Amino acid sequence: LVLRRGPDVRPRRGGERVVLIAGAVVPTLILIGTYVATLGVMGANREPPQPAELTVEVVGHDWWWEVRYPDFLTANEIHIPVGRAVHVQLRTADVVHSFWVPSLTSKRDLIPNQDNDLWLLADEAGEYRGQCAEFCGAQHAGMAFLVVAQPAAEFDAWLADQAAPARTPTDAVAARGQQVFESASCASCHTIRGTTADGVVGPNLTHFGSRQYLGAGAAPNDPGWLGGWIANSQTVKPGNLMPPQPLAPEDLTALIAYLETLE
Amino acid sequence: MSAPATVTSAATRPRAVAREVPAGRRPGWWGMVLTLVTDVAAFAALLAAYFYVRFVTTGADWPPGDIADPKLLKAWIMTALLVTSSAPLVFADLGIKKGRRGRLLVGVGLTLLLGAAFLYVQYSEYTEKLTTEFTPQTNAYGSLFFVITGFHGLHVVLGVLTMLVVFVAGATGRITRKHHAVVRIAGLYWHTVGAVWVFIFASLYLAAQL
Amino acid sequence: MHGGLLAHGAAEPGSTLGPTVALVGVAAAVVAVYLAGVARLRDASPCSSWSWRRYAFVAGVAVLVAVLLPPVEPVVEDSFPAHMTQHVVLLLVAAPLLALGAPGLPFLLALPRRWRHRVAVVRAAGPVRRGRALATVPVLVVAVHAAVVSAWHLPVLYDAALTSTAVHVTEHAAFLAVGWWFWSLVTLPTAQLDGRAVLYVVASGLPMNLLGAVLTFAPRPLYPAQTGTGPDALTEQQLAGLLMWVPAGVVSLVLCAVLVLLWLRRLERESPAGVPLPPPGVPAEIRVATREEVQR
Amino acid sequence: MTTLEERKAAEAAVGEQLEPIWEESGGLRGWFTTVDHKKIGRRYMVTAGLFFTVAGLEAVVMRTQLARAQLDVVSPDLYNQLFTLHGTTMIFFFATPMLFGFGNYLFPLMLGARDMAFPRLNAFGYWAFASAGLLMTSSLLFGAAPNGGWFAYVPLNEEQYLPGAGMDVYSLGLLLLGISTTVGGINFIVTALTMRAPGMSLNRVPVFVWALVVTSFMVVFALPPLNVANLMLFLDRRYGFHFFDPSAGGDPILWQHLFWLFGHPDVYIIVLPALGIVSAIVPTFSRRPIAAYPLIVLATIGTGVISFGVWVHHMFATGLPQLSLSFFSAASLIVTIPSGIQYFSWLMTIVLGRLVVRTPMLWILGFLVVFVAGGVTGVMFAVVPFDQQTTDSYFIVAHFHYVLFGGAVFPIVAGIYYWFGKFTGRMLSEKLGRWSFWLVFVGFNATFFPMHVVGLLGMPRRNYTYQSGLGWDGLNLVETIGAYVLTVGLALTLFNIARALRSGPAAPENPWGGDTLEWATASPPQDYNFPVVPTVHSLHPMWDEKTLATMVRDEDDPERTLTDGKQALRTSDLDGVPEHVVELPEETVVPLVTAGGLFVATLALVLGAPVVAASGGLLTVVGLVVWHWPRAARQEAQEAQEAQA
Repeated sequence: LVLRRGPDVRPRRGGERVVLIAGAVVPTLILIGTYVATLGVMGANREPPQPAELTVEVVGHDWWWEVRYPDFLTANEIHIPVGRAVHVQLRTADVVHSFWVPSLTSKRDLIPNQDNDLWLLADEAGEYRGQCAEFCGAQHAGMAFLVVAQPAAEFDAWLADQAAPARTPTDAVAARGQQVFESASCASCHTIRGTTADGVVGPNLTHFGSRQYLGAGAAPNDPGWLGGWIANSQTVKPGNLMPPQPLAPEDLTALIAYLETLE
Repeated sequence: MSAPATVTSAATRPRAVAREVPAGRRPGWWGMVLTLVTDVAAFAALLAAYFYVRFVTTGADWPPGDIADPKLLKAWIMTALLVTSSAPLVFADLGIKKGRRGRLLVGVGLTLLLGAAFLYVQYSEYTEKLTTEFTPQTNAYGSLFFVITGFHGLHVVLGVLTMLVVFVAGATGRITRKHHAVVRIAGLYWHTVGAVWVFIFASLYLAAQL
Repeated sequence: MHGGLLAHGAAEPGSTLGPTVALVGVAAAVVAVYLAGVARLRDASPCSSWSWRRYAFVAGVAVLVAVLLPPVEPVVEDSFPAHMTQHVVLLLVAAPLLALGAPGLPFLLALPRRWRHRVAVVRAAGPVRRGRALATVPVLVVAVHAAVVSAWHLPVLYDAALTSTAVHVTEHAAFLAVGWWFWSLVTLPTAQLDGRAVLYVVASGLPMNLLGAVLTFAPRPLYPAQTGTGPDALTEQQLAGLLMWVPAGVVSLVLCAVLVLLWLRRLERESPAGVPLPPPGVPAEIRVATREEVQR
Repeated sequence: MTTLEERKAAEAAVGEQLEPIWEESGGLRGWFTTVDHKKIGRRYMVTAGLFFTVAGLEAVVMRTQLARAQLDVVSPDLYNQLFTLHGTTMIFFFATPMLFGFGNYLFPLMLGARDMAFPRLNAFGYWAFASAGLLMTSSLLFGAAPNGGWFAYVPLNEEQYLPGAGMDVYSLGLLLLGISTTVGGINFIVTALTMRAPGMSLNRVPVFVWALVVTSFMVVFALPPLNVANLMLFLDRRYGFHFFDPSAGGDPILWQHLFWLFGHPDVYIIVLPALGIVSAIVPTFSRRPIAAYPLIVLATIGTGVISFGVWVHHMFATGLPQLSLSFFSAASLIVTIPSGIQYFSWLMTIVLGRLVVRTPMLWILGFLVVFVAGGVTGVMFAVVPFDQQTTDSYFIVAHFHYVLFGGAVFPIVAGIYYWFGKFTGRMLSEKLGRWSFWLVFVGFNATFFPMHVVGLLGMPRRNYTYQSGLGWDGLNLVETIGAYVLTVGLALTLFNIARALRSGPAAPENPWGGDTLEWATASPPQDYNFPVVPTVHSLHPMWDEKTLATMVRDEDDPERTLTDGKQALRTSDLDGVPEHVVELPEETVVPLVTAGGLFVATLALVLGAPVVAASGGLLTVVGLVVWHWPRAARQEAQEAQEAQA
């Protein structure tokens, strides 16, 4: 770009043609190319490469994910078989959320009274982090989930495990923990299949021990964090809908032990 | 500053600026037209919301739930009142253009009365609906019905108020042959509010029967 | 010119041949008369605009024939998107082209002298003159255009057009008439082309945009007679709506752009913008005022 | 040659007669009653600048919170209030009012008029804007700031999920502001159509005026959907209506349609006038008329029209029919073409001219760099699959800051440096301006460029915190450091302004050798702007000997001096032919009272006191009646008297 200096040679007019060609014609050509490419990708994305056999229903809640397999309910963890397309039905229990697993799929909103869906296909086994992408209130940032892609055999085993009811505790501490769970306010919000706890407000905890994270990705699922979570989850995930549970220390210990056995 | 300059030039150089009767469109006229454009856009947005809710979220059953089709008698009366009310206003406008103050007062007065009658019928329709049929809190249809008609009713209230101002100003001799633009501009508003009602009537009453 | 349309709804394929020939024949005759008129006009006063107006008119007739040809009709009847495309072409391509052809004068000149005289007498009559004046009130024209286009897409009338050939012919004639009328307002040499033309074009496009939006977002088929009620019906309806909305929008956008440029060119002719240069040399003005100036 | 001295001499004589007619009262009284477009314009700019500062500081707090993973600088709820308020303030209470301030100040000056078409409406617009902004900004102090996002999606923003006054402040505050913006826009259109100097046919109208007129038309059409939506939201929240309630036949997507039907045009409502500023500055510093004027005008109008057709591209992830997405993708691509035309028009002006770089131009050059990056990512968002992946991630935060900060703030700052002499009579320091520019330029890119990357790495926006170990930590730290640098850079310009106001060198009439009519007035202009109304002969009147000459020649022409009263010349809408002399209103407190009534009504509705609200509304109605009370007869009597004399 050479700026004119020296003698005054500024033209009064001119430039129209360059402006028209560089500003309108060339961009139009580029945009047409872009558009054709867009249509190509859109067409390719519409359907999975092979028909999806499994349908998982994901329901967004403030601020966690309910995951419904044909035979059972779980939360915040979606297991899929490697190399096989999975159809995901998206619904919401309250406000608009958005389902996004950056490494696997683009996002799709979960909208009241509307059935949206997408498909997932993982080429490699592994864990893929997903999260809510539409602002949904106080804990929008704390609404993550995990997609676990497993080889077919492993996946089938997981399906079978999850379909079973919760195992009955074998040791005394855990048994006491189950009692605490059923008698304290836990049971009014959470379900553990195989026990009397059948609340539907919070996540289903039947196989809670098998999950990697607490509170939709808020903290790792280990006894320390779990204790803190039960006692007062507001310190871990401020604003979430689970109230603090003032339990006696031994009850809390028992409860932690019980929940960790639910694998 | 000697003799008023504009008048001097009117005598010596009859240029456009000094014309006796103002030529072209006045700022007030443009201002009212644009206000009405944006206002009509607001009504269009409301009606679009109405049709959106009707077509997209509800099935063929409209009005939804137990709500009966809107009754037409009062709506026809309201339409007739508002549409006819434009005529005396045109009469008044043309009258004051010729300097006839009597025509101005009669015309504006009639429009005023017809507008008030419209409001009365709307009031009686509201009472009937609210007590026996549905309220804005019943469902989305109720909300839309009352907000659309209510927003329009508010426009009629403002229109009646405007007519009142024009009437009083006319009666006290503040509107004259040369300065009659206020009647024309207020008329623009009134006619538009009437025309908008026709669309509301067609959408909320007539089309709801389909 | 609409004779060919009578074939609309004809079930057996062989029967379209006659009407096709008729339609093309009528079109050819109209073009011939028009060209004869233009030839006379150019003899009388050589005006350059007629050279391109001829092309516009002929192109308009050609487009018209192409979308109304009897073999097209069964396609249109089967496919909602094709039908909407036909309407868009009638209103946004054929009508402006025909209007650009400004055929009034050529047709008049093509008439024998005595007839011409009679037409002139009728045109000059009071009521006719007032009517013609009324017909150039923009708000009125735009409103009628909008009303006619919207009305024909009400399910009642739309279904009627699909079931009755006569109604369908009327529909196309109505579109052509209001389209032609509207575009004459914008394109006629007598029209003072200015920014308002753009507003009119945008306003006249609104009903189609609105309808396009409704068809795109409606969750169920609105014209069962056209699309049926199956799962494909919805897709077909969406496509029809989108065609009315986006490509039609782009066409009218391009027309608007042309109108704006023509308008600016007219302004430029009447009062040139002028392109003075600032005082030459590296401008001494571009500097910060000196201390002395501050004190002064 | 007409020299400056000749012009000054001619003007001084006329000015003496005009001065007593146009002078407004000073002091506190004058502060509340003024209808002078220059005072109101300055006030718009200062107030908007204040909101910019507040919203900017909110952003700094947010960046501090996000500097590292899992920090606890602010609570989640406060963070949500901060980002909602930051967005709302920047979009509604900074960008548009700031540009309207420029417009208010410059419109009559550029058009060669004595004031806006509706001076009282202008004052009313300011008071409504200021009170709405006060309501919105101060809500943070009471912990009642909006916290549901500037886009306020439902059902999240229904009372059930976000109780409290926050979103009522939002919906009503925006309604009040909507009234202000609408009347402001109408005032611009009417002024441009009726108050242009004689001879200024539409092809001699500066691009800045075109841009603001197109913007105003967009306001007229785009704000109603937003206002309607906000009314619905308020009724839903406070009075149990069901517009957006899916359980009672309402529909959440309806909000999104209405909001984006406004929201997409709003991007251009913000950017177009800023691009107008660019078109005003580039020719001056390129020492050459702007290239391809008709095309740039066409592009401006085109942008305005097309932007109404592409709102759906904000909803690509909502599960609309695939088929429709492909069409809206095409429409969204088309909207970039007019911007390309404008861009190359500036480039050609620079290339064909003789570029002189002073601070204003430096900011424009910065704009040219940054805006093109925002434009390219904008095209990306028209590509449906890309949009579905990156929407609501930090990539889009980066994109729209490149468009809005790059496309609006850079030109606005350039405009401040360019016109500061005209606004205040003082010149800003070049040196500080350059330092400020480079700090802002570096800080801006350091803040927002990494956001592209972090967005592609999967970081969603509107998160008050994030987990460590996802590859986002380092980039977030860079962003925060960048934000501090950016803040220092902007603070330097503020300091520059404060210093110049106190002790800056006096501004000459036309310090940059500019081409438009505002440079014909004194710095700052007299109350009546132009002693002798110029007759315009070209697009660049100040470079045009013929136009300059008219300001001396018409010294004795009563139709160009209008010394009979507070008068202005009304010209025809298209060709700028003089039609009539209009009387402009005297200073008055009525606009303040009328806007005050609206403010009382709004505040009372937020606080849940309908009776007080009604009395506020009544006050507004009374104000309107007094305002519009016909005074024709008085004038006519006066005229009759004058005629006799």
